[in-house]
Amino acid sequence: MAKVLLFGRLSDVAGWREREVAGATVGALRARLAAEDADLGEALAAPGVQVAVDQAIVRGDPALASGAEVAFLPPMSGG
Amino acid sequence: MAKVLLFGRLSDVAGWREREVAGATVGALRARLAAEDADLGEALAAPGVQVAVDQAIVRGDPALASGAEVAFLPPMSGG
Amino acid sequence: MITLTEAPFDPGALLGDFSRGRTETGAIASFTGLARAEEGAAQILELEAYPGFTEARIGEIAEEARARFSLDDFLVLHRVGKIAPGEAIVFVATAARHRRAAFEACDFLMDYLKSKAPFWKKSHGPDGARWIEPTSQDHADLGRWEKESS
Amino acid sequence: MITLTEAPFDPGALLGDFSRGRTETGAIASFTGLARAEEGAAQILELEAYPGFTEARIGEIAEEARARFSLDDFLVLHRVGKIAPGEAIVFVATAARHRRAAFEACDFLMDYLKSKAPFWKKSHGPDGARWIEPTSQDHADLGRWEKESS
Repeated sequence: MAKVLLFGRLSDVAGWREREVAGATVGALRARLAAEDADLGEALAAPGVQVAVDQAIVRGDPALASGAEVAFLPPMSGG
Repeated sequence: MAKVLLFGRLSDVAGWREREVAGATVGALRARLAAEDADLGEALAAPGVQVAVDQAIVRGDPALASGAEVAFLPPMSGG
Repeated sequence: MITLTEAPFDPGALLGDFSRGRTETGAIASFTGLARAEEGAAQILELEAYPGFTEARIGEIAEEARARFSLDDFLVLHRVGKIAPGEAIVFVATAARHRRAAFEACDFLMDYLKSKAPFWKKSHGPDGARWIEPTSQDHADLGRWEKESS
Repeated sequence: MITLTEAPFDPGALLGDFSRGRTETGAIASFTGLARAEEGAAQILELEAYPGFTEARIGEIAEEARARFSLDDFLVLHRVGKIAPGEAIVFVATAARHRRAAFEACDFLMDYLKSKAPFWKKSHGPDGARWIEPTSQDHADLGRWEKESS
């Protein structure tokens, strides 16, 4: 299980901010989230959405250790 | 009589900061001060020394109203 | 030091603490960003951060500024959560030997904070809430530094 | 407001007062200039002003900055007399709607204050006192603004 965090408009789309989700890789998490909620799946795939695993930005489809924190980050707007 | 004010190194050269001096024009004041103290006369004539009459910068040899405040200002250094 | 806070803060108290007891710093620049009231079209601003991640990313940029501008010290305090009109959103202070470095570092940090820092910004207006994306002016401001370093 | 003072001052208190109660100002930049200790080669700095004349000349430049950068407000406080290492010499704050204007106006005012304002500066060191003339860096800094306006 990974702890998934959604930020900005992503949590508005999903209706939640934080959830435990099963998935061995970032891609598997994305697939599971999209299967449950097509709007969220689309929002996660939008241009500029980055992924951080344990607070470090990752690219591609890295494997996830058990208990990993996976954050989906829309374009950052500054403060 | 004019009230003469000396600033910066000019007052160090003269040994005073403020004095009443007789003179109908700025040039006459300069001549009188130089006659009394040649070092001060030279310092007043140094490049960059400006003259203010009643707190406004003047050029040339303007006439002085009685009681005018005449300030000799070495190059301003900023704060 | 990089701090996120949900509570309103007083920029004066921060500058007072930051400037006290410095003997080799010649120059302290500061910037305070305030939420404008927009003449009654007042919108509540809401800022979301990713705790830990946000401070770490800002810290990286601040360390870059420290090296680039030979800073003696810096302070960044940023509000998160809901911010009312007139309240301070961000405070940045930079200390350096000379004023050019202090000004430029403060300006550089603010450009980063306003355009790229990991915040997500929502405006609550009369027509509901909307997410705000960075402006083209913010990107142009940030571009000044990228050009200089190339 | 332009003020000369013989007494030490707290830049934090000044920024606190300056920033309080603003609702349409989005940006406040400040600069604090401190007397450095120079690692024990500490020199007492002495600043002489021409009361009335000095404030008026600074006021002219500040009004130029207000117009040029569309400032909402400004504050200039400058020490005169003897200043010990670590003490603040000058504080400038500028308020504007946007940060670029606030920064540039503060920078512009500081360049003027450090290079051309009507002060005469004496340094009291171990070898006695000497008058200090403006540095070439100060003139180069000021030149930035003259070029831009031509």
